[in-house]
Amino acid sequence: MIELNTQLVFFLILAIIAIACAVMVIILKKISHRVLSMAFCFFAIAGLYFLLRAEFIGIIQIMVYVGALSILFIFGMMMTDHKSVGFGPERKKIHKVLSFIGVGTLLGFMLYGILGMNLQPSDEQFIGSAEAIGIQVYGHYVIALQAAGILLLAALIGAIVLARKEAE
Amino acid sequence: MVPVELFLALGAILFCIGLYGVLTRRHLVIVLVCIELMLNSVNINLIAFSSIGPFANITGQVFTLFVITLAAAEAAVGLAILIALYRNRESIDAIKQDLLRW
Amino acid sequence: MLSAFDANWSLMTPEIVLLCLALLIFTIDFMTGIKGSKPFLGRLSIISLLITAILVVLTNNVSGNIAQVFIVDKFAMIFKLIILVGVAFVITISMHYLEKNSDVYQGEFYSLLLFATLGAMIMVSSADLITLFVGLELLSISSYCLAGFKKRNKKSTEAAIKYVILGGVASAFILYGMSFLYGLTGTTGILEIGRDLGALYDQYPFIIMMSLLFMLVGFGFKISIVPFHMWAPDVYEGSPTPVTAFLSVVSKLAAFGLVLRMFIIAFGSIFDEWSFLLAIFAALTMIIGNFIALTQKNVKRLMAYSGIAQAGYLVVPLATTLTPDITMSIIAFYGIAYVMMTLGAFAVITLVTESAGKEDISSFNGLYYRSPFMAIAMTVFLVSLAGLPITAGFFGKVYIFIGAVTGGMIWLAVIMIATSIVSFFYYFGIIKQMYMNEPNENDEVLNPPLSLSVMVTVAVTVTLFLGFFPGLVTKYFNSFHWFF
Amino acid sequence: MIQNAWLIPVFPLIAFIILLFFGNALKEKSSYVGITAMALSFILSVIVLVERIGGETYTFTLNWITFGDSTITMGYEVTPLNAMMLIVVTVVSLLVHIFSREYMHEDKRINVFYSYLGLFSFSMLGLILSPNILQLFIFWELVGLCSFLLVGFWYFKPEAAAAAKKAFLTTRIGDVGLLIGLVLLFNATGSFEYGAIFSAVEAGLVNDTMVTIIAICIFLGAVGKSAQFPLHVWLPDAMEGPTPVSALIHAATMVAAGVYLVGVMYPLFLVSSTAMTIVAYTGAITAFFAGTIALVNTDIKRILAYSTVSQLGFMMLALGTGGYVAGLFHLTTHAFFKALLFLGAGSVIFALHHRQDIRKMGGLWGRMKWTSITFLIGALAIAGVPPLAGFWSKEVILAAVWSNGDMFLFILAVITALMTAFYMFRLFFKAFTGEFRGDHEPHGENSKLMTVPLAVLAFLAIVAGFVNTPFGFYLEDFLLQGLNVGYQAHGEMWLVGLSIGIAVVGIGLAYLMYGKKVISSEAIRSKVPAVHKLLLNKYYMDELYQKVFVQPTVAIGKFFWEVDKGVVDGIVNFVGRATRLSGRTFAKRHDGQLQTYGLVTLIGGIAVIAVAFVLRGYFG
Amino acid sequence: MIANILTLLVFLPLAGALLIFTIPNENKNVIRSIATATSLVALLISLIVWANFDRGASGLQFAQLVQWIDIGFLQLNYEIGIDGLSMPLLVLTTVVTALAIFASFSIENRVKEFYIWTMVLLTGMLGVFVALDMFLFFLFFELTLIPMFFIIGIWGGKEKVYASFKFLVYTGLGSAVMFITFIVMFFKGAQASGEATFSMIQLAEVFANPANPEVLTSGVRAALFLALFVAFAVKLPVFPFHTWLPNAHVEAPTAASMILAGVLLKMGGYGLIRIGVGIFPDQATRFALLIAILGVVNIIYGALLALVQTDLKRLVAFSSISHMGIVLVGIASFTASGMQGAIFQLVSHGFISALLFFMVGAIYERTKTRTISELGGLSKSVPVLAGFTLAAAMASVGLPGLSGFVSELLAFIGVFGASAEILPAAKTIGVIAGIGIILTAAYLLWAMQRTTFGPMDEKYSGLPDARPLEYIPMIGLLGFSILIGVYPNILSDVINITVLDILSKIGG
Repeated sequence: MIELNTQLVFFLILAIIAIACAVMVIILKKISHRVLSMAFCFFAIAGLYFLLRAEFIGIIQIMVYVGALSILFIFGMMMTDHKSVGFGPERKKIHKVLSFIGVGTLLGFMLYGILGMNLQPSDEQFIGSAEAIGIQVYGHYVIALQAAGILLLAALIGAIVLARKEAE
Repeated sequence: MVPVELFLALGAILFCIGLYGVLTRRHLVIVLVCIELMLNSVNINLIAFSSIGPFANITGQVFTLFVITLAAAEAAVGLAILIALYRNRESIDAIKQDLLRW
Repeated sequence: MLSAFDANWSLMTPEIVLLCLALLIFTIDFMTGIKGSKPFLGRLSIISLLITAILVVLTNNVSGNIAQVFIVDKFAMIFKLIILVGVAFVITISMHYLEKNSDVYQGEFYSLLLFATLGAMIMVSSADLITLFVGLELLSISSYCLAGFKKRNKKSTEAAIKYVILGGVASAFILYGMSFLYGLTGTTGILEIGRDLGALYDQYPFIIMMSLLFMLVGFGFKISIVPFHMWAPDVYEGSPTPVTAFLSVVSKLAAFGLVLRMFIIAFGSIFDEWSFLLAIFAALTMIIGNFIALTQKNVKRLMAYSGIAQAGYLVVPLATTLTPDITMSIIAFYGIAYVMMTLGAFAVITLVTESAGKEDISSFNGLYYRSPFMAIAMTVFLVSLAGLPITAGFFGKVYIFIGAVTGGMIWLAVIMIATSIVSFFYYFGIIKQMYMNEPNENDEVLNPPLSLSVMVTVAVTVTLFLGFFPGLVTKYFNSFHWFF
Repeated sequence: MIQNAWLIPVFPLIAFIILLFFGNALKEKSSYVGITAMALSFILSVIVLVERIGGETYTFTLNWITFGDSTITMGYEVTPLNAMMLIVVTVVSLLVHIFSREYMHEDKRINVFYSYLGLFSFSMLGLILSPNILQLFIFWELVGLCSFLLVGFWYFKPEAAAAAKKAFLTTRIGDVGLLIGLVLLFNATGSFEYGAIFSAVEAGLVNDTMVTIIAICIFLGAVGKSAQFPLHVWLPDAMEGPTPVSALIHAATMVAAGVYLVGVMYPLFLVSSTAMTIVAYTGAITAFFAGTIALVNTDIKRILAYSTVSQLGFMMLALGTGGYVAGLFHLTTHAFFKALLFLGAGSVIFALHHRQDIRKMGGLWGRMKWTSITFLIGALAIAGVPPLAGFWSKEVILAAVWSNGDMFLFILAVITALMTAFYMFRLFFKAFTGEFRGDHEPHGENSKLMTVPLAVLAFLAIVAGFVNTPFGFYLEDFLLQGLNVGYQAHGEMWLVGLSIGIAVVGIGLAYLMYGKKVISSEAIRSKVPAVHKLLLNKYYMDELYQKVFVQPTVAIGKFFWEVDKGVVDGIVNFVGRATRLSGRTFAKRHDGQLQTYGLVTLIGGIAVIAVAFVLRGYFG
Repeated sequence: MIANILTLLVFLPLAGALLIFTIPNENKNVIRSIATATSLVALLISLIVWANFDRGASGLQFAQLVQWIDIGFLQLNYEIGIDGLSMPLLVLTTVVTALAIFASFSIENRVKEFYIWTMVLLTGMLGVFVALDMFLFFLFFELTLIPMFFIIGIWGGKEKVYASFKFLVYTGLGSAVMFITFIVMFFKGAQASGEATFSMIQLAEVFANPANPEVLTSGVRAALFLALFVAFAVKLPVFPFHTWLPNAHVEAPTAASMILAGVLLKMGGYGLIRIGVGIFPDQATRFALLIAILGVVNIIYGALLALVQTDLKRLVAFSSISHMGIVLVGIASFTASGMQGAIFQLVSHGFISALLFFMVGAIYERTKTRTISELGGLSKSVPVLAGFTLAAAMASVGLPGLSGFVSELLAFIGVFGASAEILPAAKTIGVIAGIGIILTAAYLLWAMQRTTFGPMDEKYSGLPDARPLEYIPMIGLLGFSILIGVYPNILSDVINITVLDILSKIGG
């Protein structure tokens, strides 16, 4: 039996917020509300990171997801006409049902696995510092870092080329 | 301490919600959002393991950093493609993108 | 933890050189205006790739690693060579393609291709989940962009959006699987994971299998095996033809290299648990890929299904009980054959479809009259793809087949041969169009550019040479100790 | 000279080859080539016979094929029997060659005709010279081929084409029996050589059942070739060929080969009494049966054809009842007088512009003197009027049948002999006496080229019998040299009387009905219309075969053809179509919706994993 | 020179093809002459081989062994050689091909390609008959597939595409089965002996070794043999795997039909004897009854179908099926004569069917029809052609003096002399086969009655008769048929020792 303590309470609140916001992302009608609930969801997740004492990542999460990505999506939303969605023929019901069953099965499968894992509960919590992350990133994972840099460059080039509006 | 399984379960649930969104939402921006959701569930896993997993260490957080980078890049590219698509088709409805088939 | 600071960084020379050259090309592109025909960039790219390839060969005696993150071994070397040569071919095809399609940004096109190549090289060389993943994403993101590079074209953008969304989901699956792998081992190093996994499996069988399966879904997507292949035909059809070639050959083989390293090194100790699964996927892939290809009229789409089927053949050795070295010899041989025959075919396809302005199979009508050389070359490629002697494809299949029989998977081998026979229908369908139909009314004699002719010649020569003397290559491969 | 006996068949072969290559240039001159070759053969045959009578003999062999430890040889040998046969064949052939010169001169393809004749003569002579039964079979088939070619000589007539096919096919049935017989024989005795076979059989190396089976199989060959019941149907139809051909092949030589075959294999038959009985009964039934049909037929050549069938049956009867010499003797004499009759008929037909219906003839006696006289001699000979050849040979046959003791056979033989005399003279009276009933006046007697052969044959028909009379059994002594074929019956006086009586009664009856017309044939006919109709339609044998064998076979063939297209190939095509169809079904899942793709991927993945897990037992 | 003569022979046509490749399309006559010359030189070489062949010696001659591919567990050798079994077929191949090339001069479009493919085909066929390494055998076997596909597909008749694909895929499937079997044999052989080899000779020893029963159980061997049988049955073809043949034969151009019927089918029979019986003598005898029954079914079924055909060429195609049944019956008897009969039949049918197809082609070229009911009276319009057609039909019927008779005779002697343990009901089978002979006569003669005989259709008057060039294949093929028919010893002394070798393994 899991002992109810402060951490758990926080966890539960944040988890419920995250799940609720995630669900709202897919069920809300207005597109702007959806993006907003996404931001809240990410925010809740950032809270979880703090709970796990991964503060650096938590901050990054807020900066990148809640900050940058949400704005990006809102830009994306605004640059395309949101009215252009929702007209015309709806997808067959069977699609949704099958998706639900499929995803449900998958979830059951995953939860069955996760909850049946029986991990030894670790008493001590590992607390990573930004310095440790920095040493790792610039040391052991320096190749990945460089590659990520190129990745961003490539994404940049690609995004510019694709999104650029040329004179006809 | 909260057991790591709960974090993992949360990750699994978010992952599946994201997946369901990808599979059923017509608005392609939302589809991209859902992908971000799926990637976030990965991050939850990684952080949870990194913090209170059986072999807790810093690597998980490093991994998360890269995942976030990737997610950002992918979102950017995705949106760029979306915009190009919109210019071509006047629509970002997932259902209408069916020129290529059979 | 091993330090990366005092590692032998010379091991990365080819990658570093390629990166520099790629950036150089990108810079040159900046300095020569936004648009317009820039064939010199193509040539420069090819030269860069060849320089890199030479560097790869020159460093072939060195094997080692950088902090167990980046590994240089025979496996990496061969796959890098395949990738580099493949990309060089793709760029040759692109040069012709871009000449006909001036609306594509050329400098960016080549740069992205080179970045993707770099990603592929990192992928096949990395021994760490993070590096591996970043490499994969570098390749993928470049590919997403490339698929939509003909941005005025509705099909191209549609292909790109499908690719980016499904690809993103696939990445999420891979990452999700990886997260468990990391969580249970506490490390991202493949070698370490491989060391610990056997014991871990006894402890957490279900969760290990789950993470494996999640990764399999993602990797299966990248190498387009059934039932994770659904995106491939659409994306291949919509993308610019050179990109299709890139995706179906380089991208696929690089991903395959990744899969191999993951499954043989990381999951090697639980081989019995996944081999059967892979065998089923392989069987499905061969059957469905070949069956659907029968019904295709669009040549690029047909090649997509053909590529799916070929991926199925490639999975067969992985699913059979062989020593890693033999598995690798088999796959590497087929990989080389695959590069040659598929890219050769794509070169001809590009030439023909760009001339006809449509991608229907009927654009091949009477190719023999219009360009006998291209028709004959295409015949060689198709015959090789169909797996008939005396071509590289034939011997590659024989090799796979013998491996499967030796590994006790006769049923899989039989499916492989049977579906190859089915593939006769569509491969020879194209041959029929070339030889037995009259040319369409408006078709003229084709004048392939020199570069393309040279490339096709090389591909034909290698295809036939490997068919005649496979021993020269296989002997060499057999002397390898593939993995670090 | 006997060592060079191989030249006898080779001359006509050379003629054949010359005509094959230069025939078109030679045209009518072709006949000279053929006649010369045959003349040479004839001369050589006479020499060989003389030397053989003088006791010389010669055998030559050559390895033909080797398999395992067995070697089959080919070659030639001269025995009393084949020395005699050589004469018969070369004489008739030579005369037919000469006769045809005139008979066929209007035909543009006379060169082809002569080349075929050459090939036939070669084959027939080769058959006779064969030292083993396999070689005999080879030539046996070749004469069949020649028969086919010559019956179908006027291929543009549909009847001729059909008749040629029928002749070949029907004999082929017998030939397959023969082939099986000799294969069995080979497997039983290890050789095809006559001597080796007989010594093995006599030594009891082959069990009795096997001997009987072999003998029956071999006899089957003879049945086909000699047109015995029930394979006789081809011979009357074979009359579609030119008349000289009928005389040569379908009267004198080839059809007698069956009899010759039984004669050659006689020691084997003697071992099996069952086989002998079958031979005897087949012969008797055939003789009777064909005789009855000949009673009512109206086509001059077909009457002769049925007569031939009947006479061949007679020979078989003789052989089957132990009359070895009798059968072969009749073979010889029959060859001469039947050739004579056929050539005579040919002469008539030629004169009547190729009309063959005896109801449209009559009164030819005055118009064609030589033909008429020689035909009468032939008729008398076949009717068995002494001292003509037919009398002597028929008399020994009756003796053999009588001594065999089976009354049924004897009665059949007597009735047949009676019928023979009757129908031959029915033919004679109808065609040669009375008023001319045709619409085209005959152009009178034919040239010497045609009448001289008739005369020669008439002479032979008269004298040939003297080689074996109760006053001197020269032939018997000659043929039985070194052979052990049992006791040969000779006629007693009452038998001689009986056979003279039969001839007289038969001829008399015919005279009364068709010469004097005292008895009305119409009246008899109207009394038993069913019988008449039955006979006129040849017992409906053709129709029966058509219904029982030909049509069902074709029907089965058609059925299998449908099965082949529908089922056997249908499955193949179905597999192809099903593959394509399933491909299309799979392809339909690619409906362009990226979310469908995701769903298919998800569901497919789950399904495959589930299946694999179940198969591998992860869930249990 | 003599040592490498087989290699020279096999690859000479390939060289010819390369030479033709360099000639411009327009020089049709040059191309034709090169093709003709190449095929004639090949013929000459094969005759030299024939002349130098030691008839008295058992075992392989002109053998050559070069290591080709060697990678640990996989060793492929270029191992060739001939014995009494392959020698006649080698000559058959060169003869029929050379004559088919003479028959193909009427082809006017895409001459160059045609001869290139023909030359490649020739290499493939020759290779099949000399290969002693199963892998090499398979390579050559497959090498015949593509040229024939092109030849049917480009120069064929109305339904050429269907026919070419059917040929390709159907016989491709056959080869696939063969290939699978070869690999499994290779693998099992390696398991049993520890030595990985594709060599037919070595494998035969491995499989015959009684010390290997654990790996090579009777069941395994039976399965392998049956799989081989199916593989070769497709090519031979054996009912019910025959349906590709009528399509392919009917649509193929004359020369290709000649080669197809004359040589290609023989590869099936050859493979069955060489590999099926050669490596699995025990299994071959075990399934003798099955083989014999299939043989008889082939004979009767083919003949019945031929009987009702309306297309002359298809009739000839079905006659091929019928005749191939004799090969099976001969093999199934497992006697020296039966086996020799089978080989004789392979050779003999090679000449005869090629001739028949040539005749049908020549008639079609003139009358533009192959429908039997539309022909008739050809003896009048084209007497020489009609004569040769008749001769060919007679040869096919099995008339003595022509080669068909010898093979039938030998097969009959074999089947009637077969040991009851190996082939029960041998006599029944023999008698049914005998009925097949009658049926053969029936359909061929009926066909002749309706085509060459009968009244001539006016529209066929004035058709040109045989051209001088056409005499070459006609006389050549008929000549060989007569030669073998009249003096079979010319073949039997070559074949006999090899046949005895094969039979000695059976121990019967």
